[in-house]
Amino acid sequence: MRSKITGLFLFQVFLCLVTITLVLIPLFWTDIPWPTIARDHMENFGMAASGARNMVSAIYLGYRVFDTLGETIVLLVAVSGTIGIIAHGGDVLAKGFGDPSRNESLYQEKTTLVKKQRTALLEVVTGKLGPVVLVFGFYVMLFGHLSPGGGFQGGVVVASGIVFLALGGRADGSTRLTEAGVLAKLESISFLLLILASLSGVVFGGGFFANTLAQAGMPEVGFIVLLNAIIGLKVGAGIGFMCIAMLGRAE
Amino acid sequence: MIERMLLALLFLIGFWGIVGIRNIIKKIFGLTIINNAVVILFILEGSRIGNQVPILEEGIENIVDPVPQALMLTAIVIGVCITALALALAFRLYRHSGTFDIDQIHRQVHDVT
Amino acid sequence: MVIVFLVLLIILSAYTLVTRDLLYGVIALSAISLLSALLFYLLHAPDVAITEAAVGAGVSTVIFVWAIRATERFSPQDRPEKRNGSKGGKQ
Amino acid sequence: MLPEDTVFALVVLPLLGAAIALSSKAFFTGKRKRNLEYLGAFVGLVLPWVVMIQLLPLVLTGQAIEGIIGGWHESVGISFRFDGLAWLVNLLGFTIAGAAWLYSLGPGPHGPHFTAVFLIQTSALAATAMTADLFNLFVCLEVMGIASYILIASSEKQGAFLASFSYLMVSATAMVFFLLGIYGIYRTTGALTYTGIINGLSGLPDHGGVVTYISLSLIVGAVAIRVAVMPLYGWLPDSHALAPHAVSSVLSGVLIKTPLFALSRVLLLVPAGMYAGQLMGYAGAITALVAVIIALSQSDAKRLLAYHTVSQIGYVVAAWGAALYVGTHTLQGSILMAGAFLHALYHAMFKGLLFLSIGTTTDCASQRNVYQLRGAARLLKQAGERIPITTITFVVGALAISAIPPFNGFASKTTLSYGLKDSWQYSMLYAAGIGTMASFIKLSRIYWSKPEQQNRFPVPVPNANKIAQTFLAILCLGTGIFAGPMYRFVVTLFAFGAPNGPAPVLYSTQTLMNTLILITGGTAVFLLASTRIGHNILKIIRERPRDFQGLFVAFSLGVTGLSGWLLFWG
Repeated sequence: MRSKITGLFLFQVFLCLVTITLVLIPLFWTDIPWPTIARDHMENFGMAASGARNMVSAIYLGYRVFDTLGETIVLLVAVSGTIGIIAHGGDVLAKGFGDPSRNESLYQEKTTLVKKQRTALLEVVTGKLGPVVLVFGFYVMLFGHLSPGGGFQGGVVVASGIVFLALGGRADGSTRLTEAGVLAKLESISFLLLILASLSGVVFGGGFFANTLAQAGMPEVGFIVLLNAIIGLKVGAGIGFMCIAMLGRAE
Repeated sequence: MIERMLLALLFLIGFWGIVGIRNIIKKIFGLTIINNAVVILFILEGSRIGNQVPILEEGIENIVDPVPQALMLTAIVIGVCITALALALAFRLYRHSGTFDIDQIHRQVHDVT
Repeated sequence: MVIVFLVLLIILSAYTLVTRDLLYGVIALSAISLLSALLFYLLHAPDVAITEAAVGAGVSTVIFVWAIRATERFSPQDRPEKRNGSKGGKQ
Repeated sequence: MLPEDTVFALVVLPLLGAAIALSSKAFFTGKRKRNLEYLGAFVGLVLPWVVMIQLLPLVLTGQAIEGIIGGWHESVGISFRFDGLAWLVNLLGFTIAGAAWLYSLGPGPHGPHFTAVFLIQTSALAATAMTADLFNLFVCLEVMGIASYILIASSEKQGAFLASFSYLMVSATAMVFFLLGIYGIYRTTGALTYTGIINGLSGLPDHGGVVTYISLSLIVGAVAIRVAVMPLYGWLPDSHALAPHAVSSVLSGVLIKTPLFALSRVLLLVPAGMYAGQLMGYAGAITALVAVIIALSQSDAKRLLAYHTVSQIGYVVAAWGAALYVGTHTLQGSILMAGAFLHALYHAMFKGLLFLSIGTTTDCASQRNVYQLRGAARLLKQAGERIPITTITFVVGALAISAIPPFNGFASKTTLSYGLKDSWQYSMLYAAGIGTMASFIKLSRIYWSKPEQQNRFPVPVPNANKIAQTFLAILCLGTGIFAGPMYRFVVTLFAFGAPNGPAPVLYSTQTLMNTLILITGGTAVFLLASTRIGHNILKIIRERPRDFQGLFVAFSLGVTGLSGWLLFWG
């Protein structure tokens, strides 16, 4: 039943690689100097326009925040789709998220895993490390406009903190934060908040994704901090949920 | 120049992983590698025009181009999302067919239909 | 300096694709992510470096390890006789 | 409210609906949950119509709303452009998405989660239609893609997982190539917005040379995967055939056309765009004929329809590419572009209708094989359908796709052939028309004669199915009868500044003669295909080898061929 490597297969691979090499070489070879238009603009006006010191943050959450919205949606869809697809049986999309019976089983499986593989060391280390990681995650999330980091990166750190809590907490006395239902609620609410934040500019006459807080007289950077916080919550909840679901299903 | 050629080689290795290996998990490895190669290409070339981190402080000028960095943040995240979904699909395919070999999976599916 | 990194990356990715043990492949893949994060840091892109380290070496490694534990660790093309579905983790 | 905000309402309202649907799942159960989910669908699929109507007077005067999202500086910000083209693509998207969602209330998939993913996909369609930024186009395509992978996989069949996986792999790889294309364009021009790119290119000697051509062909290649034009179509039949029926109709109707019209924004501006359009047009004409031959050979009813989608998108791409080549400012170009859009719109209607009707029928008979299922009309009657709505709607769809007057397919195909007359593409499309006729005679046989066995457990056809099908059938007939006004409407909206020439004549002796030839030719081909030899030939075509690697071979060859073509002509 084992499929052999046939001549046709090798020919196909060869054809692909040769043609793609033909296309890639001129593209990678080119020595055209890298354009400086955008860099010069950001260097001269970026900080005044956005209020953020970190220019990457200024672009990510200011100039090109619409892309970031799309990225967040990709993450949302991917997390829910992954959980839906790996959940056995039934309708992929109907079951999965927030459904009480489903969550129950995910949670049950998680606790069995924790019981089986827990060692005293794991319990102590992850349990004590969890809150620290969470705090660090919030720091990364909220100071993205000043230093490297931001909502997304902070969110991932928060997610790992949640996973630590789930691994380290006692099976019966775990925190509410590690329950799948809570995470699903958190994620959907922060998604709703993100959409509303993007719409807030419309209400105040500034336009889609306009900086509302600046119009209300607060510092311009406030909007970036706000978006960072919302995105961080959403990402943390989503990835944390996905990791917990996967850890629970591994054995 | 040498850096870019090495990146092209990295890209081709990843592409070979997608096309030339039948194990679907390794195909996903290949996808991750080509995505990574493109991200490195953007960052590497974008850093040619400056020598400072794009975080403005007093007296900082000649920063690197922040635009490719912001774009690549998005690209990295999207890449991971796609990877996660692909792995979930690979998991289901394995559960149905008991193999990671794309040709065998193909054959099984077409025998059924 | 960059060239050394790139050569390492190339070696690691070739290893990822040819190794028989998928778990080793995943570990090499997360090493690739960490190396690229380091490279991004050297190239004045700390934001991308943090993201790559958190997402590439963290989240995607977790997902890969999950997928391999839930299915089959060894690449089947090297073990022709193994053809029963009983290796598939949870029954 | 600024006019820009009304435009973005088209993107944000479906997203808001998706957020509401997701929250409904997380917070409520039972009846409350369902009501909130329906509220989300209402917000996402009905409210946009209010916005569309509000925007209509503006786009009818040929104006476009342009700007930068959030009012940032143009060198970094994302620009958008909402014009007649975007309005029309939105019309296409929201019509079919609404009907398909309604249909999904019947046979499924159900649940807030499905609604949320579905609405996100719709929103991505709206965003793709109006973006004027290369990287934003990338993000929109990814959102659209990831939603469709999940929707395809949601039918829980092994084949669907494989189809979704193949689609994911080939399209994700193509999107990495798209990123490489962005690298090339950004490096040469320093801009991501279309206007910035054009300005940058015009300042360069030789318009950027090899790098631009290669970048452009990588971008076009990645989009062509989504459009499923000939060498790159391999992922489509399985995924469209195995997805849930409501999803199939949206995938076939809307999802593969939106990227095409989004791409035309780039290609109309870039100097080398006309040659890229020319090659894609040629590929489209070949697609139309080859795919219809493969379709004729299929035994699975939904796969037959999926191959017809490839064939019909070939018509659209052929006209679209020819329009790009001659330039949309000429009379022929504007007729061709309008024809391409009209065919895309009408195809969305009748193919959506066909997928839904065939889905209802095959579910009722629990048999999808065209050679074995017989007497479906009677089976449907046994399942409690007093008025044979499903049969009638199928017939309407079949007549429309075979270009029989007065249905809408006749109008759009006549416009296309008027624009393409005296070229070799015309004969390809003509032959494809005969093949279409033959294969729908073949497909309609499932409704004829007596069923071989009684339907033991007749499942009643849900009302949602009937409503959705009737709605689309009325649209098919209505747009066919009012073909003249529709044509003028579309031409006005495109507003290419074209010389206001005469509209193509729909009902003349020549077009009616053509229809007659089509019917006779189709019947003849059908009879030939029913003979023993024909049957064997079709079997060979049906069981031709197909594999995963083929998708990538096609992509590499296609991209390389396109770059070579551009280098040769540019």
